[in-house]
Amino acid sequence: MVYEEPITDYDYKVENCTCAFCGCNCDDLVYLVKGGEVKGELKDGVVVSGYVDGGHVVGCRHACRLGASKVMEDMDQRLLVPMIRDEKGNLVETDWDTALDKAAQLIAHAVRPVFYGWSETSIETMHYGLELGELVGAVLDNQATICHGPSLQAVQNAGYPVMTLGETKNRADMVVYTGNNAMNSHPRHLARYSTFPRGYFRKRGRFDRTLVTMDPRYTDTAKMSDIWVGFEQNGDYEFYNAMRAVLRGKKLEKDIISGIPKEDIEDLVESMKQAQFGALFFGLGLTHTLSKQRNIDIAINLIQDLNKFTKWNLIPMRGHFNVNGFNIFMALEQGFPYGVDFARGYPRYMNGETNTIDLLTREEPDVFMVIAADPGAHFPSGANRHLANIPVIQIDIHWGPSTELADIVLPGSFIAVEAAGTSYRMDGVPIYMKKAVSKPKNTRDDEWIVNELLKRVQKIKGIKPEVASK
Amino acid sequence: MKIITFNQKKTSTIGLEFDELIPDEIFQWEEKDFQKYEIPIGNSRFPLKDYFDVDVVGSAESPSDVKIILNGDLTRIKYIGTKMSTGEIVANSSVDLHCGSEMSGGEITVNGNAESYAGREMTGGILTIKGNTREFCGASYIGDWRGMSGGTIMIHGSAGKQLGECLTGGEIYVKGNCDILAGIHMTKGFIQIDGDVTRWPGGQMQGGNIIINGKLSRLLEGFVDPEIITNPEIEGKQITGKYIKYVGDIARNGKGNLYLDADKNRNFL
Amino acid sequence: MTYVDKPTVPNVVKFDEPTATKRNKLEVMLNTGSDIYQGACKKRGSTLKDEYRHASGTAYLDPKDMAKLGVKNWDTALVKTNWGEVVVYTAHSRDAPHEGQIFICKGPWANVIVSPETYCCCDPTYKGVPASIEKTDEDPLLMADLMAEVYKKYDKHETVTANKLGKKPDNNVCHYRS
Amino acid sequence: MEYILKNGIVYDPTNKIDGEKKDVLFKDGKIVDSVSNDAKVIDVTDKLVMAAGVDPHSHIAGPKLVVGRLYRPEDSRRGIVPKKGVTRAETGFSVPSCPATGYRYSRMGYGTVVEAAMPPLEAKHTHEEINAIPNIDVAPLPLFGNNWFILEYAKENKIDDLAAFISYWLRLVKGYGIKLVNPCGGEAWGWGMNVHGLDDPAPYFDVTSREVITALSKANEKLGLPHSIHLHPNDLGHPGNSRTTIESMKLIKDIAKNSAVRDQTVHMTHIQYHSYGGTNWRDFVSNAPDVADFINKNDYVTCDVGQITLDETTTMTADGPMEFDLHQLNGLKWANKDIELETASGIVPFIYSGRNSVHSVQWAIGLEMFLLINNPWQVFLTTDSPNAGPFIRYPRVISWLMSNKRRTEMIENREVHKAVEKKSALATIDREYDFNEIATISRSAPARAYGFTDRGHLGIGAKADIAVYNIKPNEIDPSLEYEAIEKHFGLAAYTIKDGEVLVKDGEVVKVVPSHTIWTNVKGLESQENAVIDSIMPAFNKYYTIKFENYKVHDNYIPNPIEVKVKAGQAAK
Repeated sequence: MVYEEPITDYDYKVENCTCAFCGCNCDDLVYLVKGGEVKGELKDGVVVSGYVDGGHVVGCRHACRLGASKVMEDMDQRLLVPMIRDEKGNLVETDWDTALDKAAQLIAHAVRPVFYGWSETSIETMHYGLELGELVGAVLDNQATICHGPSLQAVQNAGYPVMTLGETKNRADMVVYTGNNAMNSHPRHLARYSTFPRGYFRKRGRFDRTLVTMDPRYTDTAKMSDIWVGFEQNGDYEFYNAMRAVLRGKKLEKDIISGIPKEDIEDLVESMKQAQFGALFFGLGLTHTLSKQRNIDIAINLIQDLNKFTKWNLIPMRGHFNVNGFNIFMALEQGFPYGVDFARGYPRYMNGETNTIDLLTREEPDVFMVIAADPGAHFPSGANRHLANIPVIQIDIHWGPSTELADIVLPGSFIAVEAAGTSYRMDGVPIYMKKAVSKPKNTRDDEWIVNELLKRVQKIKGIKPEVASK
Repeated sequence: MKIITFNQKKTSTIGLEFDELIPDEIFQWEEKDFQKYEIPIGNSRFPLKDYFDVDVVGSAESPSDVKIILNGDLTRIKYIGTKMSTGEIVANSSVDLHCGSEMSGGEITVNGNAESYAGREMTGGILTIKGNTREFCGASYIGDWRGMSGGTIMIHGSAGKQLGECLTGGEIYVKGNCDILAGIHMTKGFIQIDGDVTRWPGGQMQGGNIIINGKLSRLLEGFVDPEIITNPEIEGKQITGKYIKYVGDIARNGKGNLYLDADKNRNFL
Repeated sequence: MTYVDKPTVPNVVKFDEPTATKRNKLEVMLNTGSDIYQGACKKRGSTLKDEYRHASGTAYLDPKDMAKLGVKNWDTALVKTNWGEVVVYTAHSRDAPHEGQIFICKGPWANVIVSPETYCCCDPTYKGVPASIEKTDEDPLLMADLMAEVYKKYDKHETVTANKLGKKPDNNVCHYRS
Repeated sequence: MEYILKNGIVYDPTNKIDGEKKDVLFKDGKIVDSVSNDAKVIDVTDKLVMAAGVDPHSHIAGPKLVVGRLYRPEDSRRGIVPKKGVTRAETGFSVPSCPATGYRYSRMGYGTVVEAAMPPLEAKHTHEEINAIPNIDVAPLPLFGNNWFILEYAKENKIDDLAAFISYWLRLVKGYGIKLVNPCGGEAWGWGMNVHGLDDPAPYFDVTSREVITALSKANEKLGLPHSIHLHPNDLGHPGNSRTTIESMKLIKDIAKNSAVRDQTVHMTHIQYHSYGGTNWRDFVSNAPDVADFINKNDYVTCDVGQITLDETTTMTADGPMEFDLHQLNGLKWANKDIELETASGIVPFIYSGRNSVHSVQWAIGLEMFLLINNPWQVFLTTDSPNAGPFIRYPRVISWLMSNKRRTEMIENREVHKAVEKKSALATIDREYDFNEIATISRSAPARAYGFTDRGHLGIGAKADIAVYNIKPNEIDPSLEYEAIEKHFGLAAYTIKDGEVLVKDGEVVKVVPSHTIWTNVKGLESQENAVIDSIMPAFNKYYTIKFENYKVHDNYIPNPIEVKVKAGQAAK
């Protein structure tokens, strides 16, 4: 790694900013801003309230590689003007009114519209999105549908023994990562919350804790662990089942279960029982393999069993910074976490029927709106191929794979840097993410865009806005 | 007896929801009622007559006198027979999701394949699928620990994953093969699979019986106390053959029984 | 700042590995997921650039598998599954050993070949997809070219490269394959 | 706008109006003594008129609730109502969605609800949910009983610092009063343990529940908050816990009240769960008479009941260890949520069944509490929603209270288990509530206990929060017509909030945003700053969130009702 000089060429600092990358939502970032004019209060070079108008972020302290890369974005690919695809298939720049009107027309006349995304925008934006969805009878879904959806289903089947991350920091003496490579996907998770920090009851930090990684691959997280359990691919369910059986006092019959010698399983269970406070973090390694939601289901049951002996909790390692927020928001507004279908005037939630991937592979949707998400980069081709048949509306900040499939592109703004908003951390702690700098000219806040779409659809449907909005 | 025949005119890629067209609701309907009826498709309703010609023959005093016959490509017809309590439905093609879900009586015959969630939360009646079915056949609604609690599901083909999830009663018969985790979380009831099973039947089961007459590839550690039983009598049914009987899933303190055909599964002995 | 040309990978492939019998084609298990290079590049927004092709369009192999195939770091290979075919780079996996498994970071390249089957649990099968990998001379396409080539939303011409989708299931009621 | 609510039979216990036929006049959201000739007349001749209901203890908003909704889609599905007119779709039975919560309270004629447990760290979340609930005003009570800073203050008996801390924190998280849940038990649950009784210390902190309750009560009176401490004592749901309950109440005996707007110095919540005798579930009996007797003799105590309604419900409380025990008992899916430095919580679905002896006796204990406490100003109507049953069952509870016939019927027809006769005295009590007492336990008394002077009654100047029911008090015999009582209390003829008709004939006709009621203590600024400076090092070290991002920003309370309190001075 090349050594880089610290950044000194900046004018202002904005402190306690929240990182808008992964579910860790680290809220201790310091943005170094150059240029612009402070709209608010400035004290010793630190912006204590308000934001910097016209400035841009030149540096970012405390962030990990991922967080820093997101804040220090690639301006070459930033979407700055609304665009509409012409007959030749080229995206042509246009004005906001034309783009919004066309999008509103598509949404208002759709029979099976799907609004997908939401995980990288604020709760405030979702309010308008939900209202729009309820108005037109759309399906609202977020990225949970391709990442932690099975976890939520398992939660619905088995329960949800969770904690906030500070509990791990202050109490945990055993930390288990399973099916997750935190060092790559949540780089500060170990450092800030789980393993390294010095907590109230764990004054020596890392030395007071045992770190276990369960993953078929010897990942970067596994390399840092005290114990690596490399069970076989797709063998998760059998492995946890054996652990539960051992916990109930059963002697294992087979010598090797899911690639792990039975003595090792027995030792592991014993040490998990002996821990004072255990924390299990699970990731997509469990949700994407053969028995999907049942892997989590049985892992949750294992944690519940362990609570008879000592204290164990778990947290799903949510990927996007507000993916949990959407689930919480939908649950509090309409009772179901994701994949909610409003087609019949009331919410329906049925896995395999009202989820984006299933809808796309069944070729049902006739209008697809993507907001703050990238199906082009994350959906399997079997689902994306239907996006080639239907109009796609994209609200995003960068030109990405989805832009290649989009017919209308609406440039949004960057929550937690250029716009403020609420997000929910992976453990459900709400954070108000503040605005640090102004957004590029001619882009709009996501909140404004979705509200504007709502107003225009209301107009097409002949509904007075004040009647419709509650 | 009243026979209502739906002959398809046009298909739709967006699913048609048939939950309102069950014998309980339409036993007094005449052809003109079907002419007027609008069927939910996506977020709207469209005239049923655009999609189906409906013939009504005979008359019915009660829903139990009704027989509904569906002809055409039904692969986008959802919720056939949902919540029906009596009468008969015959679907002469493969059907979409939720066929016979929450039904409490009557009879459904699918002369083709059925998509997922067939017979979900059934409490009674008979659902016969002549072809294959997919996931969550005879399962519970997501989150509920009470799944199918009565009735019979007869699958002549194969079944997908998580057959009879959270089963709390009733009987499921599969003539073909079955994918992973059949009878997961089941507490009562009866599952018989005549074909082969891939992995882990009976995961976390607490009660009930699973009989596998084919070959099983992998069994969970939670199944213990194997013993050989010949011609067992299970839930009043006399089964012929030699079986290995397991008790499980002890990982969840379960007391269910899993019977494996002893000849085809020698490797487990 | 966080720009890299390509991810840092070890380079210890031993072609004289005694167990490595040279093969033209390997049957492997495909896993996808994220790593830090892919994450950083994607979220920075540099998806049109060469960096993304290297960060995301790379199959990470066990060195033994690389020896069997006879590929070096940043050679190219064609990965085929039931759902499509795509050309990617090959590189030495940082998580080795995992013989018989390949890892491709999530992104447009991996998407072509993963399975959309959700088994009614909303999540497609991103991991544990049976695949084959063979050496090729073609270069992986940049993101925009790949999207145009594979999905043909605006240009319906026939495929000219090796990247293509598999046959669409003729009926969307996917019948259980026993 | 001016209105005359004409010829109703008015019950307003606060103003000693007991079933008088009179008009209620209101203008611009307030009750007035005269209106002009332009006033709109709403004819409610001979119908029952009361102030809108005040629910003193309900779980309707917050992280626990959302976990409940998120992990019980089968419950959400039970209560689905499609969107209609001005209302959005409703979901949920025991854990309804936020809009449904507002509509359903409105339909029952309620206007104010106290959200009984708000973890300060996730207060923003609670406020977001309050904003999503329409039509009712909500006062959230932050959880303080297991907060590390408070445990330290209580141990060292630093009441002044504690008072300054509470005052600052109430402003920080926009809370209304002090809620304690299983003091020290929540902290012990951090290690998978619990405390038993008042003198079992929390591990490591070495402080007992006795010290915490006393310290917080002293701080509460020192500040002169409008509500007393709101205590969920230790040992909830354990056979034989009535001793702990009575001991807990005794602790407060000598602490002088410092507020004119309320009568009590301690509010004991869901007392039904705390009035158990016996030593295990087999010899479990009702000890309601002892607890009721103590309350009858000590007027500094109020309580709400937490009446079991014999439904399938979702139990949720900040009492984490108790919920784990419950999960061990019924084996259903267990959710738990530990909040760093502050509290714990747990959730388990539960099926209360009349066929079960324990559940039936619990049902009887609740009713005994209602019937054995003589002064209706000391006992309030709750089901600890959704713990003992969802709040939509209040009308049913009212019908039980008003009809001895119905209660006897339930016991004799075996709608409840025969154990009720053996293990409780319910069958021998024939007291029946009248409308005045119902109005007291469901509006006037809770409003008084919370120091709400502007609601819970129909005096001049009060908010025009009014409920009208299709019941003719002078004609109906509630003892016989209990079904009609249940039906009509569930669907108000009119619910008027701030002078606007929100419900007409049981249908929601107007949707308005809710208000958040919070307490702002003035006059301790310098002490507060000193306390904050002293705790800041620990805060930065042990919380995972920055202090700047901890507070509830003003945009989370768009419609505040700020109750200003001058520290140390009794409010008028």
